[in-house]
Amino acid sequence: MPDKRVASYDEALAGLDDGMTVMIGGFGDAGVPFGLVEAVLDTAAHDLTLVCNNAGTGERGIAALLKAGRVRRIVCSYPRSSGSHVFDALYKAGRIELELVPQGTLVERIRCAGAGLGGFYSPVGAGTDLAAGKEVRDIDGRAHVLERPLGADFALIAAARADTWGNLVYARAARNFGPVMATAARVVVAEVREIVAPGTLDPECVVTPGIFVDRVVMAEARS
Amino acid sequence: MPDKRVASYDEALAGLDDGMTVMIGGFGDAGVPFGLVEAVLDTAAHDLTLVCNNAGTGERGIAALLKAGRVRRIVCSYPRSSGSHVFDALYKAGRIELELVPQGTLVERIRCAGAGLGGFYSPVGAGTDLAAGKEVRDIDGRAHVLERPLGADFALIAAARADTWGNLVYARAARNFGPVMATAARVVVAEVREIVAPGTLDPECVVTPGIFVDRVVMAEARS
Amino acid sequence: MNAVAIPGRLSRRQIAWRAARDFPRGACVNLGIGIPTLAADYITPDQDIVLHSENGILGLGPAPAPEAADPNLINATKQPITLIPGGCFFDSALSFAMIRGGHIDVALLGALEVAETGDLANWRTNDDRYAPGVGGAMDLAVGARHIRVAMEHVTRDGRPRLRRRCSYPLTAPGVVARIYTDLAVIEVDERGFVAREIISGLGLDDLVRLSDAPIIPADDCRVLEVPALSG
Amino acid sequence: MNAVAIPGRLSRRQIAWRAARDFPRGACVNLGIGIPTLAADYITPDQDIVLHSENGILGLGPAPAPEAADPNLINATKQPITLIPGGCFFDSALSFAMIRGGHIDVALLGALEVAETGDLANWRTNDDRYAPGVGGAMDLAVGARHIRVAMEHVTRDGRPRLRRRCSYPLTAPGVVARIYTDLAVIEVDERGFVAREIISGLGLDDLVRLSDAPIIPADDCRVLEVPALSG
Repeated sequence: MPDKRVASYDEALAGLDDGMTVMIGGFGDAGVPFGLVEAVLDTAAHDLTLVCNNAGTGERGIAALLKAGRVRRIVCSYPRSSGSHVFDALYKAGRIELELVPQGTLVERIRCAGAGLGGFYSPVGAGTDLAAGKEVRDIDGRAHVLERPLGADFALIAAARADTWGNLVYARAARNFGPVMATAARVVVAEVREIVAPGTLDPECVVTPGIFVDRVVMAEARS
Repeated sequence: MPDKRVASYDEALAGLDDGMTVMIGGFGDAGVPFGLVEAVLDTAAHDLTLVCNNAGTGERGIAALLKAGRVRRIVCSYPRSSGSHVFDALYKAGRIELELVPQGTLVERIRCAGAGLGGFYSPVGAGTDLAAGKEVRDIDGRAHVLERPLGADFALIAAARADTWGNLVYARAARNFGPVMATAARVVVAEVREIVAPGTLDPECVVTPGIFVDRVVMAEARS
Repeated sequence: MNAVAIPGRLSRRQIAWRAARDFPRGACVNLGIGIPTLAADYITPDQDIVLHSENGILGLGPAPAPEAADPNLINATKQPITLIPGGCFFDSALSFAMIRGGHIDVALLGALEVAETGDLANWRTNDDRYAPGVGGAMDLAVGARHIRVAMEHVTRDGRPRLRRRCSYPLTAPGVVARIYTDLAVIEVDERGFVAREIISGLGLDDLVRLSDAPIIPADDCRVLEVPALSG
Repeated sequence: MNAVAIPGRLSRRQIAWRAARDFPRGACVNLGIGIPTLAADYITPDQDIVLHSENGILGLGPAPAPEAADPNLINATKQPITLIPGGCFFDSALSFAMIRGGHIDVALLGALEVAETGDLANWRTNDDRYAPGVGGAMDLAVGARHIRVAMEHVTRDGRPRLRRRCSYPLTAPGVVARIYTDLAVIEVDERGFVAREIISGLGLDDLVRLSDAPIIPADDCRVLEVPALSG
């Protein structure tokens, strides 16, 4: 397996371009690769579609991308939180598109893309506004909604440790969307706090096998 | 979380009855809970449907159940191996029904049941005999087969260690179907080599959370 | 009749306490945002409950001391929590497989409205100025084995939350089995709303007046009793 | 022309050696049962290959000494193997997500027949006396990015395996991109079979006679050369 390390956020985001779809890991702040996300500001990429559970709080991370006008559309389950004023203002002004997806359906659609499947039937959302425009089918007497795979050009995720092959382990509940997003993007970039040699991580405890990861970058304080 | 330990195979299989569907973990011999499987012989259960990757070799494990005439039907991906003479003879004699499923589709159908989904579209099998009788649908220019969830009454799996809550870790490639089958049966029984106190297993490395497991039994040599 | 003026109505913590009493022994429980989260404080050790959080945790423990808070260890409300021995972490796909797959015994959820058919509305109002957010609400409402709601009986301006039909968009149709309010414990079955417990001093007719649907009394309807609770 | 009688035809190990030469640097490769499994022995360290096994392993290493064999560490052929540093284990669902999701760069598979359209038949004959078995064959054939086949050019009784249409049930239609046989290396593209390398002493016309479909030569068609190999 090739060495996946890159020396800078610059290299980590090489190829990121206008109009691309970018997955960003995290639930609340836990698992958001803040350094990588804010480094998107140093690229020229505009008109991005973000796929992430939340829409950022304060002025950091996802909120910083929104504030800088880099994002045209966001696919998420829970955009509003205390502190999501950047998103809230853009939404009110009609300056951002929102595709709202139930959280479990969001992660399952990402998995569906990563697992090479064409779609799945879920009972979640049947009989609600979020099934509008979707195929609904009765399966064993219960209404199910046809959900489609959701892939991306880039996935930006945070992990606790990587080896040079890109095998990853996570920190507690910061795991959340990371392992699934890692399966579903053309270019998967992991921001980590420590990089070790292959064979250091316990093979029974690797959560994301390196085969899914394209680039590993050390987290650094943003200047 | 309640204590999941049971003292004997007898208790571990309580409730197993005629006509039930039983998942059995393992790929080849790795991950087959031999003690539990052979303890099925001590119950009165007949006309079982087995869901497992292989159909047993020699006279042990799954082959022992087949030989004893307990199995009416088997859902698996690869029944024939060197040493699968018990299955081979029953099949030739028309005394066992076989539903052949591609291995990835088999495990995905089990996951589908465990994850509460109604079905999924897979490109695997499209244009082959194994798609016969199934809905085929063009998705983004590619033929996909509609696959249905596959659940069971019992799942019998093998793990390396459990805690008393039923959290499980596995041994190397013996993991295979175990974690997925554990999500998809009404009664999940794990045969293990060691049982430890809650908090002993690293919470980052638990593979099967105890919520999926109903009974934990120590592996014992069969007399 | 203004809700605020009702003597003897339960505090939010008392509602949570009452809901916690009904968690079956050994159950796996998911607590929604709001009053439900408070129920964690009233689970007793003999109940043997394990708490699930949809961000990938089984075995939530109490809040840590502020200086011990780990930003990577938060519940679904994004508050710092701890992990009990025997708890574990997993990714969001497995977490929602647990939810949809019927592996969560009880989801105690907040609500805006519940209809007599068990319809649940808890994810948005009809006010389109604000972006909606759904989170894991629909997954829980559809997937958990028993759906219970903890909420105040009427809104701050006296509008009933128990209704013939929900006026807000549905989270899921026909899923709520039991409701804990500041006034009563109410079952939802094929007959509609059935009052099982009502606070002392309040009659069934009062309860009905504070609702937008019929409520019938259970055969063994009794007084809803809770201890005084601080906080 | 009897296949066995062809002078200079490759051994099974030589077919495997030739296939291994073409694995792209840094690729993740899955090896099917039979000749493909032998290719593991001919991967060189500079190729930086990682081997995947569908029973839940990335990073397969060479076979252990017999006394060191672990029954829980086997490849898809159920032979004992080792794990290289950096390898890891996972469950079957994730393993097949890797396969179907296009995360495996090359699958080198055995075959009964390959058609000029790229159709692959490798899971059963038309003999209904024996139970069929499919294993991961269909998943690999559909999911891996590049599907290559390693097989003998004709059967033991001289029946061509390269065909206009497969006579056996398909594993997947239109997936095979390259074929390594004991006689030639053949690409499959929109033109059909294209010979890129043929063993010394064998002409294109000979190759065509041993096949059930047209084969055209590549512009740069050359001699298929392999070293002597033991085993």
